Amino acid sequence: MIRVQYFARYREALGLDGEQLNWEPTFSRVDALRHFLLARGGVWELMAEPNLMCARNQELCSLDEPLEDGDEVAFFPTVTGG
Amino acid sequence: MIRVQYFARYREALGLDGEQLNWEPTFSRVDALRHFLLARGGVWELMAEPNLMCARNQELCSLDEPLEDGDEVAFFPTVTGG
Amino acid sequence: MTIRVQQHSFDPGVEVGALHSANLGIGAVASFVGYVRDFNDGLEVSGLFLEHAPGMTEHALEKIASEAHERWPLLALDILHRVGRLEPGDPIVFVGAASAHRDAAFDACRFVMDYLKTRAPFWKKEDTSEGARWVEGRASDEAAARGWSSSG
Amino acid sequence: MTIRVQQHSFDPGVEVGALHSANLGIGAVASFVGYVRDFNDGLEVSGLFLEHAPGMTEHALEKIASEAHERWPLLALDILHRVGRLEPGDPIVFVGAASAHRDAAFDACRFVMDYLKTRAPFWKKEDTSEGARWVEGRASDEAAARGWSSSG
Repeated sequence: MIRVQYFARYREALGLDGEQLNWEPTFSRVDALRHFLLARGGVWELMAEPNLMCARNQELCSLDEPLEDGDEVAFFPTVTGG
Repeated sequence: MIRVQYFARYREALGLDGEQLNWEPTFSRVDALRHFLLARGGVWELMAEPNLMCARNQELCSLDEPLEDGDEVAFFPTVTGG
Repeated sequence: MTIRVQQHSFDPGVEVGALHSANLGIGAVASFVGYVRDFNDGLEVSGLFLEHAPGMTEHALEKIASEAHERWPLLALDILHRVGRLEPGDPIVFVGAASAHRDAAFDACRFVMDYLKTRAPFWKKEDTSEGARWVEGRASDEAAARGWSSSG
Repeated sequence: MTIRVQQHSFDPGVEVGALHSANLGIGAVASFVGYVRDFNDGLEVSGLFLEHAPGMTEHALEKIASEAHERWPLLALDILHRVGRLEPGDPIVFVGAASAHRDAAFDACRFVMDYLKTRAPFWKKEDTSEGARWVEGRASDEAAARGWSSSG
């Protein structure tokens, strides 16, 4: 199982703050999961935004980050704190 | 007439916070005045300190600064504010 | 080090005083307060909503703070970030760094701010004269954060 | 801009608040507070006397403040320096710079501090465990101030 979260503009555009996906061995890296979501088409094309950021288990990571069953992943637009 | 002021460690070492000197045409620059004071010898040798700072008419200046009759000059050690 | 994510406001004077009270060896406290402006990117702003990612936020702030402590001889460090609804003029963020001397305090404070802007999960949605809009990250902020990796 | 040389203490929170109150376009206030430390150059310090050169001091501070305003788009700038007798833990100096964005605020605040340390007529005499001594200027401060001429 993979828990996925969406924040800010992504959350609003997708109309979804998160979901749970069954673990697939193809989800070997965060980028593979991103491509899976992107393939849904339509509004999910925001997963192709060049500025997309992601986190694994509550830590910022790159799209190359390896994934394991049970992980929590978040996708979000550029942060704008401070 | 030249009014000369001494601050901080110089004031204490010289036992003097200021003095008035009659104008001499040889006081053409601050450095000439400094040499005049240095020539007094003894405690006045602090006028040879490499870190000596000076001001003319209440503005920091270099030893090359030209002097005129009526000016106010100050000599002091490195500042340590802030 | 103190890290807080909160809805309610704060007093920069209380924060600076608390930082300094940690230690009589503190000679320098550099601090920063960020405020909601009434104007941004060409539009009037009447309010702001600050979203964050609970859990992840605290992680990110602790990591930023630990890195600052590793890089500089800090005697105290305070990061406070507000979330929720804010009005123009409201303080958003406080960062304060205390050290024996000013260089470490200044560097650490700016480092934390640059990282907060680019590595902490906060997002701003502005109410403007032309409706609500999400604020997009600035390339200059990203460049500022990257600058610390090369100069470290 | 506000420039004060005074004997009595101050509250950094009041200063930061006053800086920000100037303008709702202010998004950033960077500030610095310098304190008397209880230890300096290997000796315990029990107190400090801050001498200055009246008249010349105000001249020097105004010049520093004007230069900061010329270099950065500041919306407010506050320089406050205490003189007279101070105890360990007492605040000595406050510098605060306000701007729309943080870079100008940080740069201006640090610039003013670097110049205050090397170009303003203040001198510190410490009471230490081995008697009173005048604090000597640090070469690193001089280097910091010179750094701004080349990067300006």
